[in-house]
Amino acid sequence: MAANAPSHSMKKLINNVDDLVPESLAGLQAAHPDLVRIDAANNVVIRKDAPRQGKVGLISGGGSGHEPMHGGYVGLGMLDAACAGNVFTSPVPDQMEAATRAVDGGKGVLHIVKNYTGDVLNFEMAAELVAGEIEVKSVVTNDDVAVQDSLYTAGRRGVGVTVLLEKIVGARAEAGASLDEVAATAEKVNGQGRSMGLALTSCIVPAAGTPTFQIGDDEVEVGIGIHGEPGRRREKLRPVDEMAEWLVTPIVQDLGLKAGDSVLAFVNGMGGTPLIELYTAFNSVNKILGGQGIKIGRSLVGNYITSLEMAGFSVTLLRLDDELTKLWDAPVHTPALRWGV
Amino acid sequence: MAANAPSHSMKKLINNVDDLVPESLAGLQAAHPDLVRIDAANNVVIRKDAPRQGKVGLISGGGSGHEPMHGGYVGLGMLDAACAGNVFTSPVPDQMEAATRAVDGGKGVLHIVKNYTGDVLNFEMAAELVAGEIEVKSVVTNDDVAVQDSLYTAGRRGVGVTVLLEKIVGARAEAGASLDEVAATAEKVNGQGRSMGLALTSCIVPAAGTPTFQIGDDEVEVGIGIHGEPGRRREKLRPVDEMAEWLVTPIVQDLGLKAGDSVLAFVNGMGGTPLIELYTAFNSVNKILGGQGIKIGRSLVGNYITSLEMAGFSVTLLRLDDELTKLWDAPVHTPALRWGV
Amino acid sequence: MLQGVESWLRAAATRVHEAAPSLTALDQAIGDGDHGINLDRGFGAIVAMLDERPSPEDGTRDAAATADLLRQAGKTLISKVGGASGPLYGTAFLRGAGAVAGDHPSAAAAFVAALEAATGGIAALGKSAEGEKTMLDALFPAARAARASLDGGGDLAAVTGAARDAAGAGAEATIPMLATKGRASYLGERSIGHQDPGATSAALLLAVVAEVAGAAAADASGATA
Amino acid sequence: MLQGVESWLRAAATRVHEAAPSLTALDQAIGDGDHGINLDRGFGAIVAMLDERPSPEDGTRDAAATADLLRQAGKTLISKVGGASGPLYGTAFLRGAGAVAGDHPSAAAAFVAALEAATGGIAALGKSAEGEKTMLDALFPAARAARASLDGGGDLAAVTGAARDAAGAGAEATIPMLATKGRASYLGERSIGHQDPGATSAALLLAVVAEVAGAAAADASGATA
Ligand SMILES: Nc1ncnc2c1ncn2[C@@H]1O[C@H](COP(=O)(O)OP(=O)(O)O)[C@@H](O)[C@H]1O
Ligand SMILES: Nc1ncnc2c1ncn2[C@@H]1O[C@H](COP(=O)(O)OP(=O)(O)O)[C@@H](O)[C@H]1O
Ligand SMILES: [Mg+2]
Ligand SMILES: [Mg+2]
Ligand SMILES: [Mg+2]
Ligand SMILES: [Mg+2]
Repeated sequence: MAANAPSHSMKKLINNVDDLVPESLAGLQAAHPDLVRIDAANNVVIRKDAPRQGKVGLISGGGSGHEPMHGGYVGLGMLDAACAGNVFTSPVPDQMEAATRAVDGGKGVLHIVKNYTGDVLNFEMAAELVAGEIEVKSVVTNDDVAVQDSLYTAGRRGVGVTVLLEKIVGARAEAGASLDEVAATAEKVNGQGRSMGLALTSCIVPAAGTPTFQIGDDEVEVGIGIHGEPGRRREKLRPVDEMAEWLVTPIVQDLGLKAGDSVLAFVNGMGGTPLIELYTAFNSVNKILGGQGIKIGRSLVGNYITSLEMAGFSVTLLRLDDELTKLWDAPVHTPALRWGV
Repeated sequence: MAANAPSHSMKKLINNVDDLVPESLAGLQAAHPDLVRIDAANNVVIRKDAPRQGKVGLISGGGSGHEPMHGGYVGLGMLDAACAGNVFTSPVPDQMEAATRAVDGGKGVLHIVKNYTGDVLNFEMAAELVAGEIEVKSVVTNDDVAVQDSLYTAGRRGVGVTVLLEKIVGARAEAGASLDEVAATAEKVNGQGRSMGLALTSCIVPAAGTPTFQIGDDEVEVGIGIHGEPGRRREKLRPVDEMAEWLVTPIVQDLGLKAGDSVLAFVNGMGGTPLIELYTAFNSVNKILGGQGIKIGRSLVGNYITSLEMAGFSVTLLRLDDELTKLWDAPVHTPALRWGV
Repeated sequence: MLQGVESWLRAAATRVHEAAPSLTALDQAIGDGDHGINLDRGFGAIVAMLDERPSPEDGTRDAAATADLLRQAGKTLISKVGGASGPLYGTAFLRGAGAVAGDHPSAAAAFVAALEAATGGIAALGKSAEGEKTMLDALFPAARAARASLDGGGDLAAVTGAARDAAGAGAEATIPMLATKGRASYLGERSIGHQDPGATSAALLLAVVAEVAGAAAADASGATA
Repeated sequence: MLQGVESWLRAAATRVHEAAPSLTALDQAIGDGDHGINLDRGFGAIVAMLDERPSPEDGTRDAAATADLLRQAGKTLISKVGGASGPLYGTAFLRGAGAVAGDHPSAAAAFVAALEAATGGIAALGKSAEGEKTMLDALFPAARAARASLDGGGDLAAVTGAARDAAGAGAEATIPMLATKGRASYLGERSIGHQDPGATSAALLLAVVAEVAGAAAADASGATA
């Protein structure tokens, strides 16, 4: 082992592995008692003032390890509840059932689901558990261009667009739209946004205790998801300008973006990459899009949908129009995103 | 080398090492064109609408690698300009001179300086460069309880309190206070806040290319600063509840906090530690303070003053009163902190 | 059958716990590194459920009691496992419960019916088929082999043994497969060369069935000897 | 003197560049790992300044021209280095410039005066003294040794040689010291056992002075031989 090779065993700010998720949620509540409460029996983060009568309830959820997603997005103008599964493991139907019941204000509930078999199945089962009692619709995000879309496979993963969708659809729900309208906006956002990511390092699932994959000092995994998994292919580490091209080009192609189009550009860190690098990556993305005449109408830079302490980044582009821009700009007040209030 | 030992050589999202700081600043500007502009000749981030006539100018600065500090704190209700040095190297007087001139609105300029020899000397020289032209006062933050204070040494380091001070003093300046008043509030915040931090890993200064220190898989450095340096002592990794005690206890003692006191509790990540862990650490801090009857009146959790990609966390406690609480709650709109607007 | 199923669940919990690290390691290679953890949590919860569960009321039919136990085990998996395997295995148990509730000429026949129903349930819920590099690649061959053994007059030990062998071979056969379902599908060509964790756990569960059934048979033959 | 100082600055730039990794490594141990990088940037900028700088006007006194060059070098360090060493070394050069501008009986005397002024300037700006594990622990002994050599009739080669030797010994003597100034002070007892990077770079700069002065002396003796 090289003299200064850092640790590869697990080094985390935790007590017992089994307590990580509930303790982290307790910390979220302690830090934001004005915004959220926790249903500790179900590991559900609930908007403080839920249920709000006359407002469509929005819930999401997924495995933990993606913080601030989803618990950090509960609050005014975004989610009404978020279900936290174990690390990288979809929550169970009981959790989504509890969340759905907690947020229903009589106008129905939208389930925002990322396209992973586990998430889809567990949300579906939850919807069955409240069928006939609460009207539920679902939107399944599947924005990851690294994976080819196909009817015959598990399809594309839901990644960065999920964050943007929760914000935008949250604004629509806050404004009093019906469940059908909210669901339609959700489908629109999912249809207009695409993402792709790469990893510089792996990460350690606490209960596993070892890195999910091994990677050389000069290698990157391109086309990763958000579960610490390896990507579609392995490449040599290159200057960030070039690596940003690897991510931006397939997205631009998939969305068919042209000169004059306006996008929300979202450069997301995978959890262990500091802002100095993320802004450098944003600079690369800005240069690439600028070179093609694509306008950055709105932007978001930071660690918003993560894979524990993985180093790396993803790029999400969302085609903007007036409606989406207005909904993006609308007030939001959650632990992780806040403006206009 | 163990089969799955991760890389220890440099793996960052950068182009050329020498371009990192300017490119990262360019990214900041591209992402926040409504908030900041960059003086690229001097690597200074300037509030878009500076200078504001009749408002005391606030500038800060320091080595890069602490993002979002300081460039991410430029904007309404916080800094008017931030000088970015090379990584972990204080900026030079020319930069602070340029910043001071750029933000002076006729009411004088406050220099917010962290207590490191380099920062103090370079800011002093800058103040001399504008002496007679612009009235300058300085506040030097020195809140790190890991270091014993003494007239005969370099003294305590300026760490987490700097972030809180920039926010609070920014609100005071925004409200039209005089330079003396703004400086007095700055001294008050520095006097009422203390911090301490620990590291799980080292970090790699880009121009050096290797980790600043070596550390075992089961070891932590306690009493670190924010420059990737080793701390006062090395300990074995322990549950976060216990490690939080190591940090909170000296702060509580140094501030003389008692049951009934109210504090702003700030749990800060060193750059590579994800939010799931930071909220878990906040939960520990909350339990410790709660056990002593100390009330958390306000809180902040996230990566706000960092050491590149270092894993670890620091705790800052600021004794609150009505004045500071009101200033903390006042509107702020910067790339990294935003509320009330 | 009730006793046999309870013994199986308890033995499976022990074996899943032992195998959890290796199942997780398989999932690290082509998934997200939690399959062993997930199943261990689920079967741990099943044991807790077994420990607390009142014995069936006197006079309950064995088939009904067995179905009820399997149903509770399935619900436990659904409530505790999460991920893809929670609903899939949970549904398998619920379907298995439905199948054993009916009239069967023998325990072996009930087992085959349950295995077939479970396998079909997973395929329906997962919208998946054989050859996609999932647990189904252990289960479909196992169900076919069990049916063939039963048709050939096999007793419970023979039938479960056939299922075990076919499931083991099926799990191994996933190695060269290209995944089209589950997380491994995201890897494209890179999924080739790794054994599917779900197929591996399915084979393990069937190995424990055979073990328990074999032990019961040995006991029985010992008793009659 | 002008020629000698320019040669020194160029040679120092080369040697600082070569030594940068080891200076940085020393700073990694008890500082923040940038000292070599900082000085390399600063001396690189000095060379660029030298390359662009017009020759002094005809008739400029050598002392005045030398002082001007040192002043520009000091300003360059202040504008380019940052950190603690930028203002400290920059101020040292400015003070040295002030000292050489005066009347001196010899180049050796001018050197000693400049070294003393530089050392005092650092101490004043840094609010530091000998024994605090800083560059002053190379510079103060060097200034004393140079003065003693000069008082004993030493020429430039002897005086700079004495400074070099004392600075080298002084830098080594920082190893067992407890730091009370600079970043190393934050480490408390853990600063003990490491050589101070600033003392090391100061010793290096003085070694280059001696080298250049020695070479000049050899040239001169070669020329008169
Ligand atoms: N659509 C599907 N049909 C059948 N089995 C599936 C399907 N998707 C995934 N699986 C099985 O689930 C296993 C993964 O389970 P697990 O790791 O617990 O869940 P997750 O993938 O959500 O982390 C895979 O190895 C595969 O055998
Ligand atoms: N107060 C001081 N007086 C004299 N020298 C000092 C003082 N503080 C620091 N130094 C010197 O500066 C050196 C560090 O320089 P450098 O690494 O470039 O700056 P920084 O510490 O800001 O990163 C130390 O090794 C020490 O010799
Ligand atoms: Mg999973
Ligand atoms: Mg430095
Ligand atoms: Mg898995
Ligand atoms: Mg240094």
